[in-house]
Amino acid sequence: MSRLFDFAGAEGMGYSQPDTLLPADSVTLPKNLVRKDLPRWPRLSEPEMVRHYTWLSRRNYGIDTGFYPLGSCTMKHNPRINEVIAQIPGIADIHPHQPEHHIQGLLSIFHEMQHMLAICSGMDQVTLQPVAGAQGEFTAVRCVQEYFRSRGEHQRTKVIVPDSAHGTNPASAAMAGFEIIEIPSLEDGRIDIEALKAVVDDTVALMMVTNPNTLGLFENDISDASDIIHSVGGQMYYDGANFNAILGRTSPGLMGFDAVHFNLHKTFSQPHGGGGPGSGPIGVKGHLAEFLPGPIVKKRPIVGDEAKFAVDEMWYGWYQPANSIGKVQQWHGNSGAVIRCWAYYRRYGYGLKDMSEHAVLNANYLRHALHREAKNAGVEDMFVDGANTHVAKHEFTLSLQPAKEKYGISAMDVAKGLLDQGYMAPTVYFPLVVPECMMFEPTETESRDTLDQFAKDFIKVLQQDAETLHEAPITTPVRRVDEVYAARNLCLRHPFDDE
Amino acid sequence: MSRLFDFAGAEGMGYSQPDTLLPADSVTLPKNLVRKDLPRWPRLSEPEMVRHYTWLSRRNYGIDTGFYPLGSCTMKHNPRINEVIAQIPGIADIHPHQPEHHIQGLLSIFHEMQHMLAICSGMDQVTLQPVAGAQGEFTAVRCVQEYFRSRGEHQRTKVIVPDSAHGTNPASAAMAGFEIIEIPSLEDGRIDIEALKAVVDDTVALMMVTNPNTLGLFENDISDASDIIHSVGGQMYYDGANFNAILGRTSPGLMGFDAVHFNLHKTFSQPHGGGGPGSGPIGVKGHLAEFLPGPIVKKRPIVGDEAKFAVDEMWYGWYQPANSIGKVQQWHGNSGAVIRCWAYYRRYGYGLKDMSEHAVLNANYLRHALHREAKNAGVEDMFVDGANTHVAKHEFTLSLQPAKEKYGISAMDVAKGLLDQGYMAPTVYFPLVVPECMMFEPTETESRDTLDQFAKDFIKVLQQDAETLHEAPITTPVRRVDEVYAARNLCLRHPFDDE
Amino acid sequence: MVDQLPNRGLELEMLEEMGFSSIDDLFSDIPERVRMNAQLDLPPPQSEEEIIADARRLLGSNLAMADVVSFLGAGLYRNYVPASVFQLVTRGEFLTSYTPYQPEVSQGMLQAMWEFQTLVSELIGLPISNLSLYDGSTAAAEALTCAVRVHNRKATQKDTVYISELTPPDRVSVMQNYCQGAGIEIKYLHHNQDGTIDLSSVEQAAGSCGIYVEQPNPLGLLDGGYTKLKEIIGENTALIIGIQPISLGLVEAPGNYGADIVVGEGQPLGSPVTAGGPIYGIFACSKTYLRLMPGRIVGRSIDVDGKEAYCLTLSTREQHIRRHRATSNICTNETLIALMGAMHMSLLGPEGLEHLALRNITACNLAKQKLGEINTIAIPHSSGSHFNEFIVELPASAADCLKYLDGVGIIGGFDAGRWYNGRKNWLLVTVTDQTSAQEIELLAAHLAVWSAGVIA
Amino acid sequence: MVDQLPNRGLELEMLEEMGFSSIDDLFSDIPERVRMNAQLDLPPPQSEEEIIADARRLLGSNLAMADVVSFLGAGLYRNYVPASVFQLVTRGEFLTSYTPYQPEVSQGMLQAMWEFQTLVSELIGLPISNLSLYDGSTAAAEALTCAVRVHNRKATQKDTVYISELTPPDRVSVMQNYCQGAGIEIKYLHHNQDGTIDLSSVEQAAGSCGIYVEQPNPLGLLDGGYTKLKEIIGENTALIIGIQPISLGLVEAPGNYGADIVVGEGQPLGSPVTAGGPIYGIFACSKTYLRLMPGRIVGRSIDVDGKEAYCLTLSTREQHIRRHRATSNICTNETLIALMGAMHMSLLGPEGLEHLALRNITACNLAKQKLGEINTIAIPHSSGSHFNEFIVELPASAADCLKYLDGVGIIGGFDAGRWYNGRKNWLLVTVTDQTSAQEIELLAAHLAVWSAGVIA
Ligand SMILES: Cc1ncc(COP(=O)(O)O)c(C=O)c1O
Ligand SMILES: Cc1ncc(COP(=O)(O)O)c(C=O)c1O
Repeated sequence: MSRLFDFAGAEGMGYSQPDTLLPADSVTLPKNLVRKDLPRWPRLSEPEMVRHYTWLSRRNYGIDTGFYPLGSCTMKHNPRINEVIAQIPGIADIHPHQPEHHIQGLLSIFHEMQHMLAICSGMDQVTLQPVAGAQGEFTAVRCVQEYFRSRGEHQRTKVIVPDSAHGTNPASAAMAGFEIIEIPSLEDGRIDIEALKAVVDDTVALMMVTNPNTLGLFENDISDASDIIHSVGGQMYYDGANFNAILGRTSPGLMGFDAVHFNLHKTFSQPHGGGGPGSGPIGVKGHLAEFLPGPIVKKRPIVGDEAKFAVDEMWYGWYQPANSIGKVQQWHGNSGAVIRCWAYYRRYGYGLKDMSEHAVLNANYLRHALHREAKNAGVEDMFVDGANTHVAKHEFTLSLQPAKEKYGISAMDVAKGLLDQGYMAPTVYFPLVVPECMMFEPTETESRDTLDQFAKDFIKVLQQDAETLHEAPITTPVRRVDEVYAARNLCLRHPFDDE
Repeated sequence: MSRLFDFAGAEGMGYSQPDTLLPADSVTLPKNLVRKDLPRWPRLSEPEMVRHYTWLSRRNYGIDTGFYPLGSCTMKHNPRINEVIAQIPGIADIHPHQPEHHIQGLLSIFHEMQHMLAICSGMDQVTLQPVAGAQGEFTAVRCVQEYFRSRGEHQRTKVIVPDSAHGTNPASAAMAGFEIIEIPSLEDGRIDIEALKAVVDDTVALMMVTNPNTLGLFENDISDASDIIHSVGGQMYYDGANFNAILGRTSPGLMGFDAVHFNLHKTFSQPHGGGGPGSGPIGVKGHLAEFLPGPIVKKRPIVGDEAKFAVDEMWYGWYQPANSIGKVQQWHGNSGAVIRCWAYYRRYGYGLKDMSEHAVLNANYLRHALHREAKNAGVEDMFVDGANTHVAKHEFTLSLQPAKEKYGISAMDVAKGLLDQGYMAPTVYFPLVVPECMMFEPTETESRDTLDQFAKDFIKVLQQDAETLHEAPITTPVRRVDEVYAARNLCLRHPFDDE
Repeated sequence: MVDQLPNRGLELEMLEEMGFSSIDDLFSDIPERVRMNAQLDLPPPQSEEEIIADARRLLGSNLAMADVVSFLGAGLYRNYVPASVFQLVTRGEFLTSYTPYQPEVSQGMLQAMWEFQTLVSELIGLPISNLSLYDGSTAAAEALTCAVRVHNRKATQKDTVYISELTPPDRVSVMQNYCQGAGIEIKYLHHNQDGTIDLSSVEQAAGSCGIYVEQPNPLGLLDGGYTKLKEIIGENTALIIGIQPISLGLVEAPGNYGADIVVGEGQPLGSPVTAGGPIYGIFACSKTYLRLMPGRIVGRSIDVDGKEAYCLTLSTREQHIRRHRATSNICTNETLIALMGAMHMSLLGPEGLEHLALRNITACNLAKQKLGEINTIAIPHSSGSHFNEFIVELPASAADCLKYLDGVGIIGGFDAGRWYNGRKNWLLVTVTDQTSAQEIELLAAHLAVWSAGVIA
Repeated sequence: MVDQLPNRGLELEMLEEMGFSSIDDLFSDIPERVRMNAQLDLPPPQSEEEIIADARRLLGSNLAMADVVSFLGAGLYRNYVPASVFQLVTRGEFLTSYTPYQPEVSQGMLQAMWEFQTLVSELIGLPISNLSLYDGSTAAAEALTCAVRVHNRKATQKDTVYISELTPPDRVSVMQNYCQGAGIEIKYLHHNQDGTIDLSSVEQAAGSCGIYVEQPNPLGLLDGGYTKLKEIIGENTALIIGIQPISLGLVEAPGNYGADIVVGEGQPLGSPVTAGGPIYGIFACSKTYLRLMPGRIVGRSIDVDGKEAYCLTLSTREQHIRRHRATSNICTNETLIALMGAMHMSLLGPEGLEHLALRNITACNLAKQKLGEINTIAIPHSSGSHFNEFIVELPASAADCLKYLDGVGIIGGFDAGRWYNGRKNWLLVTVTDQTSAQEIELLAAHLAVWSAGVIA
């Protein structure tokens, strides 16, 4: 066990620094602001620091270490070129307040990304500012809010969210002050058009939809839903977290949406880094464009001596939308993530469709392989599809309810059993509409061999008896972690000796 | 188990490439040279390749993962800045045939390194060309050979090597065509001056000495040895693999040596990378300087319009020694390693002495701690010092002979037991003069805590019974590997299906 | 070309095994009406080499701060991130992991974040830290809404918070966006002529849910008056302090002078400026706010064998459980950048932080001194102590001055007229540990030349 | 400052515990006579930031090949190493390990090297490969001494090897150094006017221990005559072929036309040029040479449980066992660079290698075509097939031409007059997969201008 606060070397610093420009004793501070005790930080030399974090990393699972079929998270391979590009000083050492003529290259990339996302989504204008999907949602909701305010439609206080939606959807709408109308979904998580009809009226500002939905099914009534909402003057919002399933095959624009966010880090692969950073650009139809947070990038032909700074025939400049809601992040969003995603996009170009096709191919194949292996092993009685469908999109669900009932094996047991087989577990117990749910998203970057092997190993886990599985995992750095203990005995920082 | 040759994806390539500049069918080759079958290489996508090598890496032990007290190898921490510097295009993308005015910066660094090594060793001229310690030895031996030839001393056909010397010493001298005279060492591995006197005459070209010797003891009779060899007109060669012990405290020049190699990768920290690369510059006294391999870097004041290329007031240029033995590597040596070692050196400057002081401090402390813990645990009867001495230098040896005799526990058993404790084992069974030898070199970059903990864990291993230890290791990716099986059933490449 | 798609070339085999005959079959559930039939109107795919060449060309054309002489800061600070940080953070196990929903195989990141919480907690002097928010501005905004959630019941000025009038407008804009939905009104605290907070205006804020001020403040000023704030506003109003973390190597931890919530841009510790993102927002607070605070938190726990283990905790505050009643909508955060922060802090140690703070403040003092010698310009708040930056009052507009300096290869600072009405002659000059004495001399010389020219 | 020395500041405590009172005590065994009393005459220590700044300044002042237009090759070739290679090879477990003496904890590197051996073996068409020598030149030199060890007994020309007269002198120099100690005489094979090997001169080499030729040869020529060599020299003379590994994506594997030993600079696969090192030397051979070959070899074995496992094998050839009777003195080798090679090969796959070879050869053909259109210069061996490079005969010295080209930002190639007596007008122009059509046009245009000027 390597613990950071166990390192208590001599006074000094882990990496040498240059001298100060003036002697330390020349510094005078207001007396009451002089720090009395330095933070009780540990003292490590570089060798110790490197070893500590190497040790920690080896106790962590990532896509690089194995298959990561975590549904709804799109854990695809992160091309290594992206990391190289993001460290070029022309992005890493850029200050957001530098003038336009210093950063024509960067702005041209931003513009290309705005354009590409608009093309893919069928929207008219994109902003790259939101730094995560949830912030994209919030930003779009605020734009819609201001749009209605500008039209005097102050009565629109409601946002409709299907109960199968991701938690950020209602949370984001609520943060903007909307009342959340949760409508129940059909059994397969899809929109219940009748339930929708029952709640719509002119107090509805927005409906938020994820398509394919969280069960991995395409909302085939989506146009009807759009029509219904639009018929009462509401707006349609597309949660783009599942864009990986449909890119190039349909678009939110075609489905009638007015606004959309992209989880750029999912669809276009900014490494998720243990929970972030991400990037959540939004695209909107023309009527919402002037409400977007500024600045966004627009281009125009170069004039005068601009050529000496320009990267092509155009000038890329900041543009402030006229009725902007203002900012949702102080700077220009997660530019470093945008750059990585640009590199990712460039690798596919118009072939982005191949990416989503393979994502869907792999999901369907994995579903097929799991059923196939279950049949071969005679354990097909242990799970059923989470939703009855001919095809899934980029992810799918299974219900382990039969295993639970017949053998006392829960989805959580199976998840922990999979950890012992060297896999990251699929998402469990989400969405709630599927009992004992496991949600699988293999992504396009897994080979058929991996999918076949996983299917076999999944069945191997199912064939273990309940007692064995309750004990799982046994091969991991720690065994089942007591989350209740953690909550009851809150220990949120290192307890120093005097505590 | 991830096996490279199990990856058999569809035809294609793991990373996309640009198109050819002319159509493929425009290429004509002599018919008999057209390759009939492509190599049966595996087919991996980037995700698979990344995962395979990540998996492999996780089955490997490095300094970053733990304490690596491998005697005679100087496994010190490798500052990460070195890797950053070595990837600057001004080294990575330089061709050795580029003209001098393209690479003044690089040449100035080479010059600085030649100068620094000359200062540290007390030699007059240094070449950076040899790419490893062994090649440094060979280069120096060749220089000495040509030196004597130039003086008509053709009778000097012998090289004296103590039997405790590293294997490369006799091997290098033999490669140059010398007869090897091995002289027995004293019990503590030091030179037996009487034995030396008995073999010297005017047929001796060279004596090769490692100081401190392989038992970690300083050769206190070194001046006598030098005098004896010089008295018959021979030359003294210093194997610098143990430079880490004495830098700034003495020098080969002070000890009377005529030539010396540096294991730059050990003393100045080029990561050892599983066995290489390294770098083995040599330094020589003035009378040998004109025999060195060329080119070496010399400087002179700039003239004319050189200022526009120069990095300071001097011009750094290639110089070809007049009687050069020629080249031992086709280019300029392992420049990338030299650059890393330059960065390492800069961090210490005149304080390089601190480095060797801490190396010696740590070695003595570890020796002390091992004895202390043994005493505490009552197992002090299980090992003795490999050599009787008050102080060790940067490494020391223990003999496990008592443990072997009393409990049937061998040095190899203990080594394998240490692997189970999460350590790399010390060097075992070398040098041969110490029965059941274990050779410890902690280096200067280990903390006292690590040394104390290791000492405790070492004793823990000793306290296990012989049967348990014979089974060790049990926690490693594989258990004791059958080296005899490997040699008897040679399998040196993947057996393809038809083999 | 297989490249990123291992199953390229295997599509048909896979489809046939499933009983399909084409990829189209897998998309048969998309109604005709919404199908995209044309190819995406985008350029062709590129190879890795071509992409990297384009990236080098486009990003290489940007003028990086290190390419010139830069005095631009205003919230983000040039720094030096030790080489080991990049090499460790890009280890695949960290880089390519997701939120640690399965703690058994995520102990590395969980422990690292728990250690991060401790490092931040010690730095700012409060017991609780989350494991990052998006940036300093959203952290500040979340602090305001959090303060209202906690204090509104007892507040006499309900749904009201006060912020310093000096707060940069872009940051205020973020706050406004976060607050307006919750129906929170933002009022302003005023500052004295010398840049320090007007304590009488703080008195007005008593009874509100919280006040937000920055230390150093946006003018770079270290304000000794802050130690009186908590007493003035009382227990039922949150004292929220925005900090530059490096300054805390010299400046008292806000937790020690009454701060209830501390937020800030973590960037100077561990992250390059990167055009403003990804960076990470620090959010730390006292126990009072724990159950209503935003963001993920790691707790130390045990596994079934009683072994030390870490996991996410207090998740019931979060959107994935509490949905529209969550304390924040945040899901993806800035963990990886916070990890870089933790690594940087680990290498610094207490003395390293102190020295880094000293480098920053002495460089700033040297700049103040050198620029103070130019009599055609003024330093309006020169009597105070500054960290990182200070205002220079020019004889003409900062915009013009910056244009002139740009022409001689100097990014002269930030035009504070973009922040403050009527202050178009204010130049905010930023100096960090990366600024050299020669660069300061150069700026001074050019400012002297320019301002003399303007006056003449 | 702790930095790299964790025990800085703890020296006295540690010494006291051991019963010493100062560091000097630890060096009391160094006799006075040889003690260094003065401080090293070197500059003061620098911080990481200062070192990196100096490195950027000094190395940044170098003109990297990518900064200009480069046609320089002559044994080392500009290439593109995929980004993943650097990121994986710098993982600490690989980077900071030593020779795998404890196989149980070194399976990663051992397996990777065994896989490397297989990749090389398949590439060159011989069953055995070691896991790298220092570079192509030492690999070639070791091949000569190895051939003598194996064949000398039966040789009629004892202690004699033949090498192509075209072999670059720097490489020959290395060979001479390695051979002279073993008492081996190096004789030369001649080439025809068109650059191909003179088969009658090869006949003279029959009965010697081995012959060494390169494919492509140093003029860039692919020589179809090589398939006859083995028949000419017979079983008791080793056919040693030096290769450019990428060419083998198109060109027959030497093992398939009789090569006994294949050596070469591995650099184009996996390693940047790096001023010529560290790179790695390929050494592969048939079974005949196995027990007398140089360098480390990994074998697949089993552990005590019968599980697949890897370890170093056949170590009795090596210096640490056999001492002065070892097959070579090599100890430290180029494992890490060979690992980069393995990674690059893994990503390429068979088709990727073929495409890469096609990129090289078509670029070379385009250059030959474009330069061939200039009638003031000649391409003496234009009838043959070239890979990577070819000779251009100029109307004046290559040295002058290179100077002119340098002035317009082009590294025009290599002055072959430095290799071959009387060929001062020969320019060796190298084209790789990194060369663009525009760069070729540019070279052609400037060569036309220069040569016209020279003639006029
Ligand atoms: C369906 C869905 N919507 C929204 C989000 C929120 O996106 P982010 O985590 O980037 O804030 C997620 C992410 O997990 C999601 O899966
Ligand atoms: C004492 C000694 N001499 C020489 C050498 C050979 O150096 P290298 O491995 O760099 O060829 C070594 C390396 O292991 C050594 O320990």
